[in-house]
Amino acid sequence: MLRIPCPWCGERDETEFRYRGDASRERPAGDAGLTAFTTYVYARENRCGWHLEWWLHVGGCRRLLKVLRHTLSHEIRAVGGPGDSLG
Amino acid sequence: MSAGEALGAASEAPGVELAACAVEIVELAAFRARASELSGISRGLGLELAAPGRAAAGSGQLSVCVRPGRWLLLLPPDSPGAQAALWQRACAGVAAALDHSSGLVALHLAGAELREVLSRGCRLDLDPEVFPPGRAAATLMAQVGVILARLPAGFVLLTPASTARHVREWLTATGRPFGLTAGPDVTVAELSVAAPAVGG
Amino acid sequence: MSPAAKSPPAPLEAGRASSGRYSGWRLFLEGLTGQRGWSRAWAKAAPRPRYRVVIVGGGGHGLATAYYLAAEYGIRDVAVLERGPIGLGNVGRNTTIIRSNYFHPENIRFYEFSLKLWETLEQRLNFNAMVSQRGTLNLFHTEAQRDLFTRRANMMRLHGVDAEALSREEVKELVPLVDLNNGRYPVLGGFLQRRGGTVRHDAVAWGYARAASEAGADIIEHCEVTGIRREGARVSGVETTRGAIGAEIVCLAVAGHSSRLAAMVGLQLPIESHVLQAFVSEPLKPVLDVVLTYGAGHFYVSQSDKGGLVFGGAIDGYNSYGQRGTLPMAEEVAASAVTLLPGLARVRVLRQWGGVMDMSMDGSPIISKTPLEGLILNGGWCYGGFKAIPAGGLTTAHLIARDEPHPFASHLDLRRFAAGRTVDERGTGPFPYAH
Amino acid sequence: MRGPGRIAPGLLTDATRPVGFRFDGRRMSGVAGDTLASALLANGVRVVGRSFKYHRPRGIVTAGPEEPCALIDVIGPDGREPNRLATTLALHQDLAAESQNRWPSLEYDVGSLSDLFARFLPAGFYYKTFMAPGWAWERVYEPLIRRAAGLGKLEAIVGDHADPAETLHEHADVLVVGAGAAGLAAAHRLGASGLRVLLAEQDVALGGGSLLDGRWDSWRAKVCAALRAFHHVRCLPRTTVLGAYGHGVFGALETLSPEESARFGGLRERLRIVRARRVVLATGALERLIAFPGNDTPGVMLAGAALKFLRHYGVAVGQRPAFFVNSDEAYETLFALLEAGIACAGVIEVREKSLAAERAHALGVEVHAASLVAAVSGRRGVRAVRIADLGGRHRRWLQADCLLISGGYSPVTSLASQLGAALNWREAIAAFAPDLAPAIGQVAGSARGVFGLAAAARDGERAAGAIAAELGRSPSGAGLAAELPPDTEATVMAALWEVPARGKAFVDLQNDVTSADVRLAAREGYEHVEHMKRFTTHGMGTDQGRIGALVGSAVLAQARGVPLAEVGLTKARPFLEPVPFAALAGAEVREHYKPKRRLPLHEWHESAGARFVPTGLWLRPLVYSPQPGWDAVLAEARAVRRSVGITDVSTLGKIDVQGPDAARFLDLIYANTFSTLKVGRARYGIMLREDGMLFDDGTTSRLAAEHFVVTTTTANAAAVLEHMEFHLQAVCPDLDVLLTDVGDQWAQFAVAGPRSREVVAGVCEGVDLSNESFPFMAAGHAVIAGIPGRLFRISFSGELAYEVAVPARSALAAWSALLEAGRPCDITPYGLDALNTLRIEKGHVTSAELNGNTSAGDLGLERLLKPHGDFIGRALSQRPGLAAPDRLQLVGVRPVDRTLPLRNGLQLLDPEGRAASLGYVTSATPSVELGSWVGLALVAGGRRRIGRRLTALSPVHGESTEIEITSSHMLDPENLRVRG
Ligand SMILES: Cc1cc2nc3c(=O)[nH]c(=O)nc-3n(C[C@H](O)[C@H](O)[C@H](O)COP(=O)(O)OP(=O)(O)OC[C@H]3O[C@@H](n4cnc5c(N)ncnc54)[C@H](O)[C@@H]3O)c2cc1C
Ligand SMILES: NC(=O)c1ccc[n+]([C@@H]2O[C@H](COP(=O)([O-])OP(=O)(O)OC[C@H]3O[C@@H](n4cnc5c(N)ncnc54)[C@H](O)[C@@H]3O)[C@@H](O)[C@H]2O)c1
Ligand SMILES: Cc1cc2nc3c(=O)[nH]c(=O)nc-3n(C[C@H](O)[C@H](O)[C@H](O)COP(=O)(O)O)c2cc1C
Ligand SMILES: [Zn+2]
Repeated sequence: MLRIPCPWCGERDETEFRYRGDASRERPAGDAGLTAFTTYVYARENRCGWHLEWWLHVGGCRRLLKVLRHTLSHEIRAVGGPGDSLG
Repeated sequence: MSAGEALGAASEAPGVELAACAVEIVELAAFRARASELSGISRGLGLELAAPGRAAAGSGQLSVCVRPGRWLLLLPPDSPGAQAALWQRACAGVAAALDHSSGLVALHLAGAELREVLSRGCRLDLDPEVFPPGRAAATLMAQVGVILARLPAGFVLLTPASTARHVREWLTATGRPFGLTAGPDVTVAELSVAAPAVGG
Repeated sequence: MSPAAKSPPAPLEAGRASSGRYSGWRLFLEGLTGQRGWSRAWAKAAPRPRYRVVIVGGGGHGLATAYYLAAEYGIRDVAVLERGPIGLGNVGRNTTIIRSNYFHPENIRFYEFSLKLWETLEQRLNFNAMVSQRGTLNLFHTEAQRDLFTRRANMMRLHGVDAEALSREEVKELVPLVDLNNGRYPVLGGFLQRRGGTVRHDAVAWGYARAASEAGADIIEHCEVTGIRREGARVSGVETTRGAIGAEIVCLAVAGHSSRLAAMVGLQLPIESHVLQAFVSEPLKPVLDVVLTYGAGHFYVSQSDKGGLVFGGAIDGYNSYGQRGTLPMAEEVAASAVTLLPGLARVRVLRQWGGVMDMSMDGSPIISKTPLEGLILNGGWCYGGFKAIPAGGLTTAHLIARDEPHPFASHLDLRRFAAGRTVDERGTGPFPYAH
Repeated sequence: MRGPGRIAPGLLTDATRPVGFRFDGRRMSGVAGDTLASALLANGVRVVGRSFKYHRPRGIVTAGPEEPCALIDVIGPDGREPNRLATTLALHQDLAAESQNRWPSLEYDVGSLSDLFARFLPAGFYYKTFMAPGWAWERVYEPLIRRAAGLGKLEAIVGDHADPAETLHEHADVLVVGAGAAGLAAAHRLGASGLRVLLAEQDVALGGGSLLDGRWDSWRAKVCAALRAFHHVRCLPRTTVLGAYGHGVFGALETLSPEESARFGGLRERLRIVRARRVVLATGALERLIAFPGNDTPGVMLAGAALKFLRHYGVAVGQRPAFFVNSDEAYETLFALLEAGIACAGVIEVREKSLAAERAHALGVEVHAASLVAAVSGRRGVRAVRIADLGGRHRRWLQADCLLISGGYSPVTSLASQLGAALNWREAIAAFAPDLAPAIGQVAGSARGVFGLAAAARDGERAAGAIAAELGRSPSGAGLAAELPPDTEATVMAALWEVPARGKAFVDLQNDVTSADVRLAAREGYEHVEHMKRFTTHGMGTDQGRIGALVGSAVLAQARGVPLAEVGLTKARPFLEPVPFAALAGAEVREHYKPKRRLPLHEWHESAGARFVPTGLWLRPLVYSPQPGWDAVLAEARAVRRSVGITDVSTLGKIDVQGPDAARFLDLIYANTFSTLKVGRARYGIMLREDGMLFDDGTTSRLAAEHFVVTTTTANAAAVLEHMEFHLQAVCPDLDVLLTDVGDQWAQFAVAGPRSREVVAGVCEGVDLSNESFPFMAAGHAVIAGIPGRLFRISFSGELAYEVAVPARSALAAWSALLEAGRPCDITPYGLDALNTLRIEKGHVTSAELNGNTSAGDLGLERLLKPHGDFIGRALSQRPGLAAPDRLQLVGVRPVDRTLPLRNGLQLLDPEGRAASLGYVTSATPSVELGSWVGLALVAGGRRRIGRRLTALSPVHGESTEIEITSSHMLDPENLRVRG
């Protein structure tokens, strides 16, 4: 079970969060065209390793968190807000 | 016994006591970069806005902060919408003031075995050293969203109105082996009286 | 392509030991001599420098593809490369349900084709995989659910597939353990596919491996693919932990690891890897004679021939390559179990594990060519690819051998996403974590 | 006396409190503190069950949760509970236990015939036969196999009976697993460092191996007292850590004592979910099996178990035990039995010599050095054992009534390996020992291969010190290590896995896996340990092969000719002990499976006779009548069409959207435009998913320039809020917008019907409801029955209608006022079914049509897509596939024969054409206005087919109806009524 350290609420069980997927992708500009949006919506790097991802803390502060997690070991290396780059 | 426990337990009855708490609940949500202005306005109205993760009291009212930039105000009973309207006017352009007096139900919980009861549904660490009086948090309990604030005289629990009966029934059933009793209604003034000042 | 149309038996390669025919008679004879006469079920091949077709992944689909290539399409110059021992991926850890109850007519056709292949598989492979058509029963608890299932059942019947609507009473009769009222979401009825059921999962991998090996394919274990070679726009082979291997066609059948392999040629797939968990209870005398799914929560259960209740729930809901279980899922699944089948309350759960699944963006599989010529993808099986192993293997073999999609799998092309022709069974959209 | 019996008082038993129980119907008596196993042994019982495959008689092999054989059924008031472990089941008055897997009796079991045919039933035999004819599997072979397999029988009461259960959430700095010498010492030192410690011990008493050595009693008492004195340390006996789940999370199962159980209403166990910063794994080591012919004979038992039966319960497991051992540790049992006055038949010892053997010899015990046991005589109990030399050649028979064996000790590594620890081969103990990353915790004591009580205790202190240092604490006070009784000097053990002799030598006693099976697996190519496991079922029983796993691996290694270290062990998984469904499930089951969301007027609806239907978490009034059927529904719907009805729509999601950028934000979220909406007006909106498919719909009202209130469908309320929050925070974080869920704050009622205006006017003072001042799609603040609220002129029914919103606390006041005002028009409350009838007639969509696979175009809503500007889903809604002419489009359907019913889920076919389906009926209802059933359907190119006839088929119901395709706007297509 994941314990996600929310910057606002502290460490919480994964059950309080809603996963929102890969956070490394950025929504293209509205007029970027079909290919750009197809890639945005469907293509995934789906890394086995460090993965930047969105978690919405619905059971707590309702903030959207960016989390850097290892998809094999589940280690969480960094957590921040949407604007943070966690590299 | 820790300092927190001593403080908390001293005034607590044995077992667990559950009481209703009649309050008006107004949520202040600051617009972008207006939080400090909002604090000023609030202070002007006699209520200190709590720091994140805290509950703070002032002149018979409480403020609870479990979401950044947002405060729940627990205020004495009033006619429907009156408090929200008052705050709305005061904060116009700086924050939204939303009435949750109907949307949230407030309960007061106290007693020496309260932690035992809460640990059967609440995933937070409520050890008084970790979560002393003055702390507040939003979390899930018995599958339902709740806001918990610890005050010297027990906990205030806020939960959405549509599931309030579920939470109450859950507390009653879970508290039974611990001798849960129903206490007299509690007022926000009683709650806030001994609450720590800003920042807990 | 009829599955029964057998190509002539492949002559055994020199040095390739045959495990001989399996039969009750032989078992008896071997019993008289201490069961000493059995040899390896499949030959432990060492890699050759090149093959016409290299299949990456010794799971159900990889092994079945190799078998059908050799036995059905006469292509025997085939190697299956498996990074560990075969059959320990999802084929070796799934809850073994087979069925063909789908919404989309294309899917019904495809999975029904698979079910038909299951029905004759054991005789064909000469390996008892315990295909057990004990029936799959989906319960419903709301009228909306009933309507969806009615629609699905009717669609199945239009395609000649069996489906029946059961009343509450009929549900109770079939599964006395069910508490029809179960407190919160009473059972309103169920839909039964009698031809659905379970198959002994390990035996599927072993049976296909043995048959593929006898038919001439090389099953190469402990050989991890670490790179894909290309020459211009064409694939030309793979790099492995046991050296480079040339190939005209490289077929990826690595299930949950599809993205990792695709990344080797810079390809991003419409796939995310998520973990699905499964559980097994202590063995009991028979108590449950169908595969049962709960419609008011994520829970399904069947009883294995060994007596254990095999059950599971929803996917974890976040990208993961960790084949492990979690506590919240155990709690959730058990809560559903006790709610629907209160009689199980005192039964003990023995073991919990997970498998890494290739969740596609519309929940349907992908059997397709890729932008890199000669690179074929069999993947996107989500949590339902076990039942598809025979059809998946056969149609993938068809695509490789004939250079065109099998008619039953043409809707599974990779280009459907860009074209807006997704085959979304659940209507959840491109959010694999919500499937 | 021959055989087992009670000879002394035990550490855990109270001889003054007899406890009566039954085994296979026979009355017996034990004492308080007994387990069923100790009580059975005390009663001289040796055979307790039959084995899984060969139905061989089996006895008790261990004294703990690792037991493979002593599984029994317990018959209680609630039915039969299968597969209980006699070795952990606390004896209680009137316990009724029954042996299992035998018929007709334990003594004479027909199933044991399979033992005679064993040579034809090797591992995996079923893969090679039973293939033809195809149908025979389900009808003949499988039922036979199933009946033969399985262990216990489940005959629980099904119905209202539910087991109470609860889940507890725990937090600690350090979780210490196991309260042996290592665990106790670790907990003590951690406690002294001021850390919050949770000490979990599966046994009823703390102490582990130290309970078996009287010299340790005072040390243990002292440590336990010290632990009790620490406020930050909690000791949980009877609590097994079931699994390690990463991030410091562990699941633990506590079995309640009878007193605790009574206090908690019969609760039998509780699940504790522990979150800890570090863990100390002091789980000890388990004695293991030796594979030799007859090693499953009742009376063959692990030596350590015999010691435990003696010390804990005062039970001697035999009167003339023989020993078969390979380490000095196993002699502890011998010495203890001798001291208790039990004469020993002799020790068969693998090693040439050892210190322990010398001590035994000095005590007059015959030690057969460099020897093995090659056979056991006696089928229902050991009578003699055959001593052989190391090559397996016969030496002599030795009379004995039990054989206590020890193949050495293997550290319990499962939790460590679940935590990613590497397992290292340790030649000195011939076992694997784990290495845990310090960031996770420490392994201590014999769990790490540090054997001997004093050594383990010191290792526990070491582990605690390391953790304390890492968590920034320094231990205060002196350790307890100085006071430890010294360990006896021991000779190193000699690995022994299998005796080279003919006969069934079991490596898995529960699943009847023999060493020959393992070799067969290797021969057939199932040579990886995980393949061997699956082919033979080795280690797949309820005991998960805890005493035999390594032996199986060793046999496999030998068969393959590779070192054991290379073969390794199979993967360890939760649960360390089988855990009841009830305990995992916790309290949120059945009635409490999901919380109930209740409407503010729930009690009113109840008293008005509403039949409720669960929709998601909500309970909604379906119809105000107890009668099934359409009459009541249609009466309610008719009232709306003819006069006026009122319905509670408070379940709709309501999201308050405020801020300078609120309109811009809604323009991005919705496919249509909201920035152009005037204050005081509402607009129907649709939102798409980013893949271009419809996501949700609803009306949004502008209450002020920067203030909107959005309504969502009931089903999607939470999802839409999350969708908005996600996009606001991730995609357009620059927008100054506040989103607030106000769903529970507002009660909302639809007042619908031609006479709704009069009714609403009757409660809204001072509002002009004329079309001019409050036209269709007007919205605004209003005072309703004296309550400040909101009024919207929107309609889902297609009639002139209003939606009234008031704070939920005032719901009853407003609702009552509306009913009162409506009395002259006979206002009728209507439920979900009538609501559905009305919307179908009107062609409005709900989740049946917004099913995640429909586009705006499919539902005829393409005109709502704004032509310019970005919005979520715009780009991909333009994919070619979404414009294909054969897409399913929304239409209406009616039976050609107006008297015939329709049903949801009918498939629609071209009557002349091929059998392919053209679409299906999504929602159907008898119409109150149109004099027949009507329905909505999704049909390929449907709008082109309006006026055509199709065949509607429900093969599962054997129905076929001719229908005609109509527009989906079946009622009032010009939308005149809503504007009336
Ligand atoms: C818990 C669970 C329950 C399920 N239940 C069902 C069910 O009831 N019914 C159903 O139909 N489906 C079910 N599924 C899904 C089904 O198991 C899978 O969809 C299916 O098995 C996937 O196909 P496969 O057998 O080819 O995959 P796998 O068996 O996973 O085969 C992929 C192989 O590729 C290998 N590999 C990966 N990378 C490399 C590399 N670089 N080089 C070489 N080899 C590599 C892997 O080691 C693995 O052996 C379930 C899945 C899980 C996890
Ligand atoms: N008798 C022998 O010859 C021999 C050989 C090797 C080791 N040992 C024993 O090892 C001991 C060393 O002490 P130690 O503390 O390392 O081991 P220990 O066996 O004394 O203690 C381990 C404790 O952990 C408990 N435990 C194991 N798994 C658990 C789980 N999942 N959840 C909760 N509790 C769990 C056990 O019940 C046991 O009480 C000595 O007692 C020594 O006698 C004995
Ligand atoms: C259908 C099925 C039945 C199983 N039955 C058992 C069982 O009776 N006993 C057992 O220990 N494990 C059983 N397992 C689980 C396996 O032991 C194993 O955990 C699973 O295949 C995943 O492999 P892993 O745990 O080695 O990663 C079963 C698995 C499946 C898929
Ligand atoms: Zn948070």
